[in-house]
Amino acid sequence: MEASTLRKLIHLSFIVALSLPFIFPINIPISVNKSTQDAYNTVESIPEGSIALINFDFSTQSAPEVYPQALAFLKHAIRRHFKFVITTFESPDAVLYAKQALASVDLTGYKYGKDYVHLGYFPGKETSISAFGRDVHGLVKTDADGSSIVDMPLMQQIQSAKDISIWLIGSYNSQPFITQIYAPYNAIMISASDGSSYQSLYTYYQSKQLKGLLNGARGGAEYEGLLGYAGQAKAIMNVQNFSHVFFIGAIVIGNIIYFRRGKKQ
Amino acid sequence: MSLIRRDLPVWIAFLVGVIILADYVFTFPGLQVASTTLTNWAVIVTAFSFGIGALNIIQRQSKIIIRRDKYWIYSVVLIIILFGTLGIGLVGSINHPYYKILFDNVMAPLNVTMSSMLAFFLASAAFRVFRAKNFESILLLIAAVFVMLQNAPIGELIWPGLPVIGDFFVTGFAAGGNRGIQIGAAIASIGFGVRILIGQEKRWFGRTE
Amino acid sequence: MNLTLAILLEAACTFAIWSYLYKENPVYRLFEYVFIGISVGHILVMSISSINGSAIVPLLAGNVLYIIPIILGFTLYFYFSRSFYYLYRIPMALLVGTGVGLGIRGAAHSTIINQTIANISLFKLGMDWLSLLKGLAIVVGSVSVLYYFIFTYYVEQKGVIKNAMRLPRYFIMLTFGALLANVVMVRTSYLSGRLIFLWTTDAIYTIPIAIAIFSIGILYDKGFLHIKKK
Amino acid sequence: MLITILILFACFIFFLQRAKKSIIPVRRLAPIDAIEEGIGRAVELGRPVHWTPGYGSAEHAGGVGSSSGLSLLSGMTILAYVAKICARRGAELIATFANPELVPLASELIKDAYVSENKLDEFKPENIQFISSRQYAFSTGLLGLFQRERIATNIMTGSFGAEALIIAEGAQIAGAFQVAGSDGTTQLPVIFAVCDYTLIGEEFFAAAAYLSDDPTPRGALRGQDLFKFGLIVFTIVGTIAMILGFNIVNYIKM
Repeated sequence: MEASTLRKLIHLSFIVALSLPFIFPINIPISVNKSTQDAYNTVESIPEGSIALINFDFSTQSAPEVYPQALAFLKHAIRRHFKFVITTFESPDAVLYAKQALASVDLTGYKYGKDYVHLGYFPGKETSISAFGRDVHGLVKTDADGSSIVDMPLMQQIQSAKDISIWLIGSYNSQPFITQIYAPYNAIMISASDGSSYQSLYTYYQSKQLKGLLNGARGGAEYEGLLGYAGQAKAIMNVQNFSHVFFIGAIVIGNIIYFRRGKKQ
Repeated sequence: MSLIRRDLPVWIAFLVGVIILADYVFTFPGLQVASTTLTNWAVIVTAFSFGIGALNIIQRQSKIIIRRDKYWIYSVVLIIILFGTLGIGLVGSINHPYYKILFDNVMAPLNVTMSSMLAFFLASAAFRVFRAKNFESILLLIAAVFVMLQNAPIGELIWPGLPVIGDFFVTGFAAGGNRGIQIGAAIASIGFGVRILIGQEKRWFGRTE
Repeated sequence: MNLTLAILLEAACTFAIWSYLYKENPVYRLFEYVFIGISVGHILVMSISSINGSAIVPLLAGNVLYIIPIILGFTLYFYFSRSFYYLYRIPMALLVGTGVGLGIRGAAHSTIINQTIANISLFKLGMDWLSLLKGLAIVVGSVSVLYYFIFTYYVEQKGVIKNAMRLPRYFIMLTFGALLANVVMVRTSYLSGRLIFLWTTDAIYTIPIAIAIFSIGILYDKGFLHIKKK
Repeated sequence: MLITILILFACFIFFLQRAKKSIIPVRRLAPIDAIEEGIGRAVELGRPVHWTPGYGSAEHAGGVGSSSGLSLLSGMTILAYVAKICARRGAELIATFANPELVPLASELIKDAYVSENKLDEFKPENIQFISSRQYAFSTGLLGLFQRERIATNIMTGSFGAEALIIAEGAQIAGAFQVAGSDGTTQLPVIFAVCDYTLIGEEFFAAAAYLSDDPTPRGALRGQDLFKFGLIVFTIVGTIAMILGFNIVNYIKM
């Protein structure tokens, strides 16, 4: 077979193989990692009604991996009846995802301004995280839709990082939070990650600066499992299973072809 | 004339580089201000350079349109879209509804789709690369297969020991090799940087006169 | 924007790019030029607003120093001049100096020093054998790979030295194999984002249409649909 | 910290001085020799050579003035060599960019190469192409370009992100011979897997010295080698000391 035909065949079978889990959903059980379990237990240990900060931070590309984790944090916060604020510091794309997440969850019993606020995006990355920790109202004047936050009862309770009981960092890189928020305020913090940032964040989890850490889409699927639902992260993990099997299969077939050709020559 | 042409740029590069380095080694407030200012200036100058990029595109595409080269019609599309985006963005703002359509409904999906192409390309590359041609490629193959079995939940299902072996490959062998490559590259990049600073490596000048 | 229209547009973008996997074609080309057009326009808008925000606003607020980067920025355009082209080397020198400074900083600290210390801190008295083995793998790996990059000694590779040069190559292979396998996971999740969009939203209705269009395109490409012109 | 940098600098300066007196031998770098082979192939096929320094985080205030600057500039020194060979052998060279500040530099470099070979009339300024600073728009553009121009050889030396795989595999689909070099370990495996020849990590920076006609840069290589020997000895001694229970890390961290 010609090389280009073979390549087209591989691409076609790849997309077909990865579509299979959507047509025939198969659930392969996933064991729960300790760092994920720790994250879950940390949230459970915070008293109901406390104030949480949920940070949505990812670009459109990393969204498939990180968004389900942030969404799981949001759902857990609602289940624990936390009051919460949503922020974005790195990537403005995430504001839309935060809105989408708020629209998709059940917010009965929650009142905007009193129980939750969506603050939107503040430019400046690490410097604004630090400024936010020192004086929230010095940095933020309006929420994501541009209304003033001064009169919101929830925002009156939050003056600085000290007023927030738990930080749920739904971002692919929570390192700036660790240097700017954990170190000065000794805050309780759990974090999401993506496949490439997990290794570097794991050292912070080992040194207990992060109380819990989710390992990319897999961690998201584990967390979804702990919360008792199968969401996008689970779907991604199903695709991952098929994709890895496909890759290993492709390697095996590639070698068979290689050796058969080698014998003929 | 050669003073401005040749010597001044080398001296500026040297001074800027040394200030930024010195700020890192010594803690001295004046240095910190100087180095932050210089990095900010570099960001501003880089922002100016995008105009050069745009001029390059416009120059090239208009030549294609004038000469009626093959595919010239696509160049017309490109120029119209470019100026359209620029116009809406400057006259309106980046919150203008049309700008949002261009950004959220065209550019963002294109961006994500292009990144999904990586998976396809990886599949066809894996098919070619992971072949047991010699001992070296067998090692490449073994490492890859074990790590894949570690990453997919299905590996754990086959045999609980698989993730342990995979982990040894990632955090043992790969971490070591990776570190070696990184340290080597770091040493060499410092060597290259020093040669630029002292004006021995001048190919960044472009023209030799 | 209308939701259905948005989904249609997004699905069209997805399939247009994927069509490249068969062949470079007019539809792909159209979206390619559109993508480049929007992205360059967007970059210009962003850089103008960033110049405005980080240089012109502080300048107007009385910070005179900001005139320097603005002048330097315009100096870049001397490149287009025939007789004063060399002036663009001055802002370039600022960039090169900053780049070199930052590069050396990053390389010296985060890589050479931290990694070396991380290497030896793996060990302690009375550790368990698995971590000892893992630590040795890391140290032997990094030391041998460093040794591989020695260029000016042992230029002629013969006998023992040639054999000794094999070990680092083996480590490089193991490293690359493991890293490549890790890439699979991240790249697959990019693709699964697309698949989730196609299979779980209303975009599912576009799949048969796309398959039909693809098939027609492929048939056309293979020459089945050519109408004989005579 | 300071001491390490000083030792490194001392190594460089010492050997840079030494190198002026005697020529230091350097190990052959197969990928560099392969560049000429690739260009020869392009001449035979009558198809162009493509060169790119990658995307160099252009989107996120990257480029020459950031920490990717060193790899981009090192890639440019290889471009100077590629341009010279292309001019000499009469191959068409297409250079594509995501970092606009490199465009003037590259056109000067390439023009210079053609001037020094007395072939200024063959220099085509429209082949120096800024594509886009957006990572994936850049790769989309390159994919299209590879097929339309039917490139014969793809040389990529610089600072790459995820787009490295798209560029390399795209060129592979177009049937190109490929030589690549980079220092980032995240993209090296991918480049290594797809390309015919790869300059790995340090080799990529060493190439700049290797290609120079001037013998002095080789002194810098000698200095680096000496420093590496020191580091190797330090790591081995440190490891043994740590296993035996002498915690020398505490002394270094001071």
